[in-house]
Amino acid sequence: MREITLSQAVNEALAEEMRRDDTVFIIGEDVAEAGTPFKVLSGLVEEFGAQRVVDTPICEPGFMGLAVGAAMTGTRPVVDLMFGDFIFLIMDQLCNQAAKTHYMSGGKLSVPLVLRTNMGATRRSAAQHSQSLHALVAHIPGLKVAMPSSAYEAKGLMKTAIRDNNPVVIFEDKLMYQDKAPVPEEEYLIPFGVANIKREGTDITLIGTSSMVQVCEKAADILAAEGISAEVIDPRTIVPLDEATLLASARKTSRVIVVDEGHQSYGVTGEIASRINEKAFYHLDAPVLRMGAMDVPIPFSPALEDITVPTPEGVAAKARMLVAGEMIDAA
Amino acid sequence: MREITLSQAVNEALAEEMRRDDTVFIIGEDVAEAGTPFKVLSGLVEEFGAQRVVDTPICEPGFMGLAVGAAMTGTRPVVDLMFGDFIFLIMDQLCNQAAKTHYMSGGKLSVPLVLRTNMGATRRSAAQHSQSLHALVAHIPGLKVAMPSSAYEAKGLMKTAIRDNNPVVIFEDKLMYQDKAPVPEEEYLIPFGVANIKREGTDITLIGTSSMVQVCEKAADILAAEGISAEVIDPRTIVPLDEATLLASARKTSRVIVVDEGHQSYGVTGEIASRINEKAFYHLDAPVLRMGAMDVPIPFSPALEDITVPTPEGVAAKARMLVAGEMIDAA
Amino acid sequence: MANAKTNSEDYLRMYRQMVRIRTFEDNANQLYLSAKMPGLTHMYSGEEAVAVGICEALETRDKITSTHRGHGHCVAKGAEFKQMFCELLGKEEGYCRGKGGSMHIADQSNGNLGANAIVGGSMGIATGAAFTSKMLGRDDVAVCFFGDGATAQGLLYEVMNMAALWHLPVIYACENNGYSEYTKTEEIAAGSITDRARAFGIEAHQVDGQDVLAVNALTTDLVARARKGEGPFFIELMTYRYHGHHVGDINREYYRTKAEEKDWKENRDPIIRFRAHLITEGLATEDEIEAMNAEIAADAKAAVDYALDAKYPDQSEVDMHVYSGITHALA
Amino acid sequence: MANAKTNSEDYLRMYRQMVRIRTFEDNANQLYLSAKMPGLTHMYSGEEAVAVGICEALETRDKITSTHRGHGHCVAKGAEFKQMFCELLGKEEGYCRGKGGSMHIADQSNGNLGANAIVGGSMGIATGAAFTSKMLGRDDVAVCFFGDGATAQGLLYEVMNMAALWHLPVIYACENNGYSEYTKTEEIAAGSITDRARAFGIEAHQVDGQDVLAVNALTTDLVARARKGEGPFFIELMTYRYHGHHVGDINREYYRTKAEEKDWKENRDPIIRFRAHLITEGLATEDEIEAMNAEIAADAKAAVDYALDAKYPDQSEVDMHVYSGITHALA
Ligand SMILES: Cc1ncc(C[n+]2csc(CCOP(=O)(O)OP(=O)(O)O)c2C)c(N)n1
Ligand SMILES: Cc1ncc(C[n+]2csc(CCOP(=O)(O)OP(=O)(O)O)c2C)c(N)n1
Ligand SMILES: [Mg+2]
Ligand SMILES: [Mg+2]
Repeated sequence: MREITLSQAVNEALAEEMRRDDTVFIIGEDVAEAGTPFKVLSGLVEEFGAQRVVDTPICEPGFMGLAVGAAMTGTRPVVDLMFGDFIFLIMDQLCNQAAKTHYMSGGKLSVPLVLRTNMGATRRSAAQHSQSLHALVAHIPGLKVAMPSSAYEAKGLMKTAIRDNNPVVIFEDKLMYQDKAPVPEEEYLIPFGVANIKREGTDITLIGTSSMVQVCEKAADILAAEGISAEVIDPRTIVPLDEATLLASARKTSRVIVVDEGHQSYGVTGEIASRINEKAFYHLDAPVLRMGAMDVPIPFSPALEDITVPTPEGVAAKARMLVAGEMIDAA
Repeated sequence: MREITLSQAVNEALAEEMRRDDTVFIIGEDVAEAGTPFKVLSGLVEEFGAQRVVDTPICEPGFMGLAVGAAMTGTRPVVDLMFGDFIFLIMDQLCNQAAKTHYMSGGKLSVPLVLRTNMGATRRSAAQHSQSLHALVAHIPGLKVAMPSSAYEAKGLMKTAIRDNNPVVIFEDKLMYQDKAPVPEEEYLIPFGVANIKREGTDITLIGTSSMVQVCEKAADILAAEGISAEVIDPRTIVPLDEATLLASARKTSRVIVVDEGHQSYGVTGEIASRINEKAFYHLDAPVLRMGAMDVPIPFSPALEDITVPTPEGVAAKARMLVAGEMIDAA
Repeated sequence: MANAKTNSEDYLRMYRQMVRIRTFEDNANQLYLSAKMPGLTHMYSGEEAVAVGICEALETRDKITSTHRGHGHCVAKGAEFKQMFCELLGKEEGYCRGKGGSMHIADQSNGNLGANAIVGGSMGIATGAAFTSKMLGRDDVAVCFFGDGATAQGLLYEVMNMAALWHLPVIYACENNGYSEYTKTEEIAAGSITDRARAFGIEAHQVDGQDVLAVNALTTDLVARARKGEGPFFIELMTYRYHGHHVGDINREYYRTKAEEKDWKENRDPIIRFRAHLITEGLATEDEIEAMNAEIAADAKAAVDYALDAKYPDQSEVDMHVYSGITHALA
Repeated sequence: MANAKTNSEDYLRMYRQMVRIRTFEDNANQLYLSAKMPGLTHMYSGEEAVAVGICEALETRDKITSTHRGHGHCVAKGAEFKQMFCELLGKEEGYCRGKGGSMHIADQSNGNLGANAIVGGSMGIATGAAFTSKMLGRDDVAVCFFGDGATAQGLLYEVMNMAALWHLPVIYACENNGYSEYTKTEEIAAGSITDRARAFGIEAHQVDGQDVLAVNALTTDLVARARKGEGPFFIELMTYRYHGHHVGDINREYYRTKAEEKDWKENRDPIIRFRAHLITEGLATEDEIEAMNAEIAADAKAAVDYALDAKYPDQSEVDMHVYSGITHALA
């Protein structure tokens, strides 16, 4: 199968959906000629024109609000938020308006909108351009949250998101834009709420989101060399969450680590770990462990930044401990 | 001891700290003559004047940003955010600016600021005036988060918050403003990160935040009548979190329920439950259970709203199940 | 319908709509005072000429966004008493199945995209509705209602900038009733409100909001021009609210005098003024008007009685409409 | 110092500061091009007269807030090359111990409250610094630097409203360099930028940002008036950035021509212009100027060499400065 980058995959998904449905449009800063700073949207304004690939002034709350109203009245906006860190600026329009409109109107109004943004540290971009803030939106009922882990998922989840009648937030890892993966030429969609078992295993389950799937896979390689068989699962969407697949794996392996690039405390790992603890407790040989980004603002200095996020070696080390039954902390 | 309302307790804390330190000021909408819609600040502008009890236009991001700058340059603002739901509007100033300034400046700049706001449903205020959004700020390193459960805590935590050199967010339950509790006349402060064991017990631990402490206490009453001895713990601050006290109780009772009024998914309960699972796993007879607000926008209709939040009966029912060893889900 | 009203049928319809709003509010206030309505609500009484003068210049396909003080806009855009009272009482037959309540009442069928409990929260939505109109080549316009207090929200300037750059068919209608909650407008608004719009290149008008004919004539002209792509426009409507900020705001002499209220009610009431005009111009007799008033009063009473007896939504509705396409979100 | 510069010492200092900025940027750019600097950075070259003209009108106790394009402000407000280069390279001796980097460089000792990676993010902070000054009865002023693109952020209008209502000693300095990232200003700013400030009752000026004397004379006057309580003020400074939006923005002909860049560099360069003035007025000889330039170049080289060799912060610093008063947040 041909391989394309995650950036190309997103671009293809958007182009295909824009050809399919005239009401889909893109809105954000420097999305047109510039094709965004990450060049993900290159070529789209040339094909679809400035009416459907809309450059905005730097007013995130404003264009997010505009997109909500546009979505309520018959279009399908794909909002481009240049950095995930700017989500703090649009929380009101996203969480008080978009997320609640369908419910507050008793089902009469809908907001079929996609918010495309990114996440991920270690790009030397410092505290305001390196956050992974998906936990915040996952906490708000009414929003769906997708976290593609490769070009394949990026395309399939984006297409599903655009056709969904709800507000969907997609977090792309900005360090993965140039990563290639096999992506079919034919059209495909990836349903929400269906986890992907990336690799089967029997001794321990590693659940990873976004780029942490790769981290888990590399950890599984390390462990395999030591004779430990790790199962790696990518939930693909954290809202809805495919609990059944996660629980089945936990029941099988009896040991689980959840790895996510958001800050560890009050984040995604706690939720996933809790659900597994609650519903597979009597199958567990050890507590479900969690690895998130360190609970510190992301530092600029490379010497510090690199130690704030989970690594394959770190995950393998914890897994090794779990499998060996060394959980001193839990004593 | 005299009893005063939570509203009076907050008012006293502010007045005392404003008398003690000339750099403390209050800023927000209708905080002066009106004393806020909840009348919590009545009398303060009369004592301290309009320079220190500052009415703003309706521009939450603006006055939050102003407060950050004021705090960085030598004052101690207490920002009044009329409804906790409006925190979505100020997330950038709170989370990208206030929370990170100390770190990003390598410790050179500080932001000694208090954000006072509220939480709590069942007031028939519908989806945009009923949220309990403390999980969102608890996820952001650099912020401290206090959740007073009575007038006593409201006063002691507020005084500590004002003297703290970091941004502190205090969530008051708006349904508790008229609730009375014994509050000493003499000055006292409540340190952050020290949980309060409200009631000792041996069979199960109920951890509750804010008004859920009362819910847990009532549940404990119901359980006591049935011969089940419940320990009730109020963490008082969720950042920092007094893990040691929670773990000690979990190790003692072997069964835990965490009750919080934020939405259950990706919220506070998952974090607390996970920490206990991780560090007291081998002492637990059953999975740590969680009860949060339902994962739905808060509905206006009283017929629906009342079932979205945890109740004493609901907590007691879960506790009974846990103690009886009936955790079918976890099978 | 979209020409400024010149014949007696149109005039009488405008009068009728103003009386319907006043009557609706009087009943809603009574429901509050007699403790039959859950929560609080904000009365539109006194401002009727604004909503009616504007909405009578619109077609059903045109969109409006409304505010926390939204009953007037809702009635003026064509809503029925029965579904409105049901909504205010949280009943299943309400416009939003009781889920929205007063602060979120919406009427999709008549182009009312909803009240909003976030001050300024709908400015993006209205602008987005205008964006849809332009993008899809329709000719409908959107009117964004908001108060003088809402002009402090930065969102207004963000969306006015985009609307001006892109010539969107949106009319920003600022209802300047002299107060922002418990604060006089001059204390929260520096400079000139209309000049702010003009600085963005937007044609701005100030009009007597108590004169329904003036409001209607101006709006009719602007709507026609907006349909031709000459928008956006801005109107500041000078008006007054008769009640407190909300129904519970009874003792309000600390922020405005009884004399001032009396003056507006007796000398500038939009209904009294227009009634006199109808009589003087021979468009209706006193008897005809009294009969109309009585008929409206009877309608309102019947609707209130119906709503009081109507049933609440079934508890199973609590997790419906969280997501479009998912019947029960928590199933 | 706070009188408009009239003697040769002051003139030479202004010249020196402009050259220092240009030299700093040339070195920073080289560090990027030679892959010795982590991340990206935004060059101030071309805009030197703005930062220097303004900061030379300030005292050390006056505050500034800066932007993503912040090196110029930092140098102009008094910072040293050594700590600046150390910061850009993420070294321990940087102004922020390497934690901030280019986009967050701050220099508390000289009243620079910091660069900001959120466009418009510091508008509240500057206004708050002015609030502190007024509240504590000081006479220092605050200058808020931001770009033309940042005028699209609603926060500006929120804080200008408060500053105008409360007569705060703040000067809003809009550096209009014709571009907002890859987009021309006229495509993102409707109407007139200065009129927007005027609409809030704020005195606004437009000045040639390439003429350091004009900038300095105007600012000196406004600062003096702001100290007396006549603020706030607004200045739009017409200027140009020579490099791309950031150091990596090399091929930029799709959004601006080489001819345009050439024209600004050759015919409107602030350093060339001021140098000619110094020579013509007999304030310095060519030799003196060349000597000064050489000395600055040597200083910069020494600082760069020092910074390249300097040590990174110890990994134990990663959880320091998360909270003031807590040495290690994760201990
Ligand atoms: C973002 C936000 N801030 C504050 C409030 C509380 N609040 C509700 S109405 C109101 C005053 C609004 O004044 P104005 O816009 O003039 O409308 P009016 O009530 O006069 O019709 C305030 C402060 C809110 N609902 N939303
Ligand atoms: C809130 C926010 N939105 C977008 C960006 C990305 N961004 C960084 S600089 C910039 C352009 C800023 O233009 P302007 O204010 O004119 O400053 P200039 O770069 O021209 O100095 C943009 C869009 C950002 N950093 N923050
Ligand atoms: Mg008003
Ligand atoms: Mg610019």
